[in-house]
Amino acid sequence: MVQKVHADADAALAGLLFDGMTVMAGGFGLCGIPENLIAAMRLAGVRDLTVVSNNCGIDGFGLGILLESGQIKKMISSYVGENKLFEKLYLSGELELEFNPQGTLAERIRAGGAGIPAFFTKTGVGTLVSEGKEIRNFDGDDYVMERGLVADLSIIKAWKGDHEGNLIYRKTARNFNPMMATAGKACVVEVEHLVEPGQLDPDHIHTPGIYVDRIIAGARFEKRIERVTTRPRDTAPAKDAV
Amino acid sequence: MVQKVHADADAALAGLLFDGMTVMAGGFGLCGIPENLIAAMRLAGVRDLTVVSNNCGIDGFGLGILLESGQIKKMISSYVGENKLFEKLYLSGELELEFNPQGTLAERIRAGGAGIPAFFTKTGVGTLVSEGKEIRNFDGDDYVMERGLVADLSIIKAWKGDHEGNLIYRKTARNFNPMMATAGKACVVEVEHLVEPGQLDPDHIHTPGIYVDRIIAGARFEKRIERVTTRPRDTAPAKDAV
Amino acid sequence: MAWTREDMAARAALELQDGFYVNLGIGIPTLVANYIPDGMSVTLQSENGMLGMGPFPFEGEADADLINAGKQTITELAQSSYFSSSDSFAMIRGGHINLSILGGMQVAENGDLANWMVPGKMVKGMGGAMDLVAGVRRVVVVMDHCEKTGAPKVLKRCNLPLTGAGVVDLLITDLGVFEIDRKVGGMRLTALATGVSLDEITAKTEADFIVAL
Amino acid sequence: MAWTREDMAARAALELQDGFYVNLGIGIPTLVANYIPDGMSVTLQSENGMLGMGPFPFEGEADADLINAGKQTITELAQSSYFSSSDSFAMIRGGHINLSILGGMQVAENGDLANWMVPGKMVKGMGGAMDLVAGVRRVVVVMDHCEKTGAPKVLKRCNLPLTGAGVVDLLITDLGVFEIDRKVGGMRLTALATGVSLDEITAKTEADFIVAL
Repeated sequence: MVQKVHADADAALAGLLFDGMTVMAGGFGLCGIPENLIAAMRLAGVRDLTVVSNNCGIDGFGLGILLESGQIKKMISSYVGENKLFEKLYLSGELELEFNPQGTLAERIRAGGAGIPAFFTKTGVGTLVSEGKEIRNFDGDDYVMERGLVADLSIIKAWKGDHEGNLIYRKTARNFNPMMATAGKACVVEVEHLVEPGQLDPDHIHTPGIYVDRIIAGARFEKRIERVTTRPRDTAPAKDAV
Repeated sequence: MVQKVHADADAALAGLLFDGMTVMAGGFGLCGIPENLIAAMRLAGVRDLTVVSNNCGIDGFGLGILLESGQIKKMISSYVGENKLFEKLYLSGELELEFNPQGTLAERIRAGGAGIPAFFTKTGVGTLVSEGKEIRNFDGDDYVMERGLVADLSIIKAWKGDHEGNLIYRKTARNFNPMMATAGKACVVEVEHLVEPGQLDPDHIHTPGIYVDRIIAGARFEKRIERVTTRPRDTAPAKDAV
Repeated sequence: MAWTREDMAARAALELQDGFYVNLGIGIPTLVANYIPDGMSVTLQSENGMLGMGPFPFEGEADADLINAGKQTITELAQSSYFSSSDSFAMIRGGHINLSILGGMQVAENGDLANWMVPGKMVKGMGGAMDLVAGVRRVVVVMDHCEKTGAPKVLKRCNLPLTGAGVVDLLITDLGVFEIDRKVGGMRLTALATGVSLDEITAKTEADFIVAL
Repeated sequence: MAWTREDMAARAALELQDGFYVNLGIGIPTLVANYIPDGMSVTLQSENGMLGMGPFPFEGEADADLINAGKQTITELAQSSYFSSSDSFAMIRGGHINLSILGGMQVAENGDLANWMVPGKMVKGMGGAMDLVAGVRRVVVVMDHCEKTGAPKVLKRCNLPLTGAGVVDLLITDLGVFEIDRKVGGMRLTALATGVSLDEITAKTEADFIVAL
């Protein structure tokens, strides 16, 4: 029987890492990031990484720790404003950067996993993003052709997962994780709760196990929050919608 | 307050039907079809329909009843083998038919709802399906360009839905329903269980309410089965996987 | 005199309609939520994957798994739903969101919007802004009328890199309100802020516009 | 003598490997499930939106909401999951399924497959077959070696409309087994059915093939 469950993050990544590889890392900001697997990649010391991730963590946490150790060569992201070290490395030329509109990035990853090499979108037409790309008119509107995106490895965070690799995400921690799970040649997942098959309702599974090669129960989840924003207890809730 | 809940199928379709319109109808075979809304379309007598649906029901049930009444001008489907009347109408030239590979049909509908006017797929390259379409090579393989698909109306069947239009499907009755819900200019849904907002777990919702314009609790669900296939009680299950 | 941030948010809130699904950007647009009229049902989308954003949590109840696109902690409502980033932007790109209200650096009379990068400065990225302006049915920009230096921001043509070409339907500044015909191009001044004269707004606007007060 | 349907299914089952995700077509391919070796974990995909197909239900327990791609009632297993048709074919098109075993009308020496239409006859449609042969990593076709009329079905070129061009990796007939190099083209006969001679299979095959028994 093929065993997807591994003892820890190091074991789960063993044999999958090589210098110069492309890695997709789930998460939006610090929400839903595979923090145990990122830490293990830092320890493994793999270098010259191209990392596909919407953001690049913050100084000292998330993907930020791979920036500190100089393991990242290039980022493909939509927003990197939370990270001072990022700015420094970028301005000094030590880090390459490719910006994609967030929805184009999400769709490129979804397309990569779904066997779609290219698609057309209105996003970015007439901007720097579409420069050098094919523009095409469909039914009177211009669209830009964007390519599907795949990676050598995707590292994913889910809330619950079973031994077959079926995954359920929690609230907005879902974000980029489901598409990235489909677009890595290998996919390694860390979950907060590792359960037996049969404990997840088949109608509620967000990522079917076919996409998951290896899975671990994360050793420790810090789950830092970038911007704790609260309201005092006496506020009328109706007028406080964000 | 905008009220999405309607009293019955007739009320839910009122004002949305016109001759010559394009309608997407969810379901795979007879599984997960909007049987109450189909019956109401028959009564409404709207004609010259182009219907996008994976299949066309069976004689006397599902979309088959719109064939009987001569309301369908054209079908866009992947498989219509269950329906003798279909064959008769097609061979006599009374019915137009466009076959799409099932996955291409599903993706065209998903693209239509997602603002993607065209995408490339390997499916159908070198076959009749790709004739007259653009073929393009990406990274050494040929792909055919397929267009996104939208409709004037989509009619959808879900298991549970709340007053906001949030939907949950059950088992393989999900099939084409979620994409079609996104690709109709209007979307009308019938559910087996209509519940109050808050009764569906936000992590389990398959179709967010934004896609649903009108919703009804179906008056009656026959839920016919095309091929009841069973095994006797004394069979060892392990060797009976299908 | 001119409109305050709160005044501008209140003006933007007039664009809301019952049953609308709305995406609000960071800054002044976020304040618009405070001006949703009583009895009007407006559902807020957060492009990181949520419909039905609720208020900020009470102190001590923040949930690391529940943030908005500005990375602030939020709460869920009875009608909330969660989805992936690809599903979220399928919703945006597919034209299912009624209204997007966002900030701007420059708006041109042809509806062009620049709000994501200043050449020579560190670029943080466009995030979801390009998708929102390209996909949402109606786009409202709320921004100061001029730079702090006094330089105009309502221009004949943007000189900053664009977020979207021909995408803005309505521009609300601290000095007034402009409708933009983004198909043919052309701005119409439809309202002046409290205490602002036509002379003042004309002097501070590079773009040509028709007065339709 | 030649192989029976059961023999062919048993031969096809040798293509299974532990941990494989497999899509089985209607007919003989369905029988392959009965030959999964004990202790081997194989997950069956049904393209209408399910991974982990279980056996047929007991009498009286059929569920209208739970059918396979052949529209037969089935059951779920502990590890089952459900998904939409677009997600199902994203899985297929994206190359995530290890093996597809399906029936055929004609197979050519270049790996072309025809199995969905006969001109002049009513066409039922290709269903998911074109997606499966284009997207699944390894495609195995199981079919009778000849028509009932005796006409060959293993051809130099298919004369029926194709389901896929250069898509078949392995062909199992009642007379033997052929490997196909679908990149360069070219068939290799790797096994003869019980009691079938090289002369017989050669006589009944239009395609050129290398003998590699």
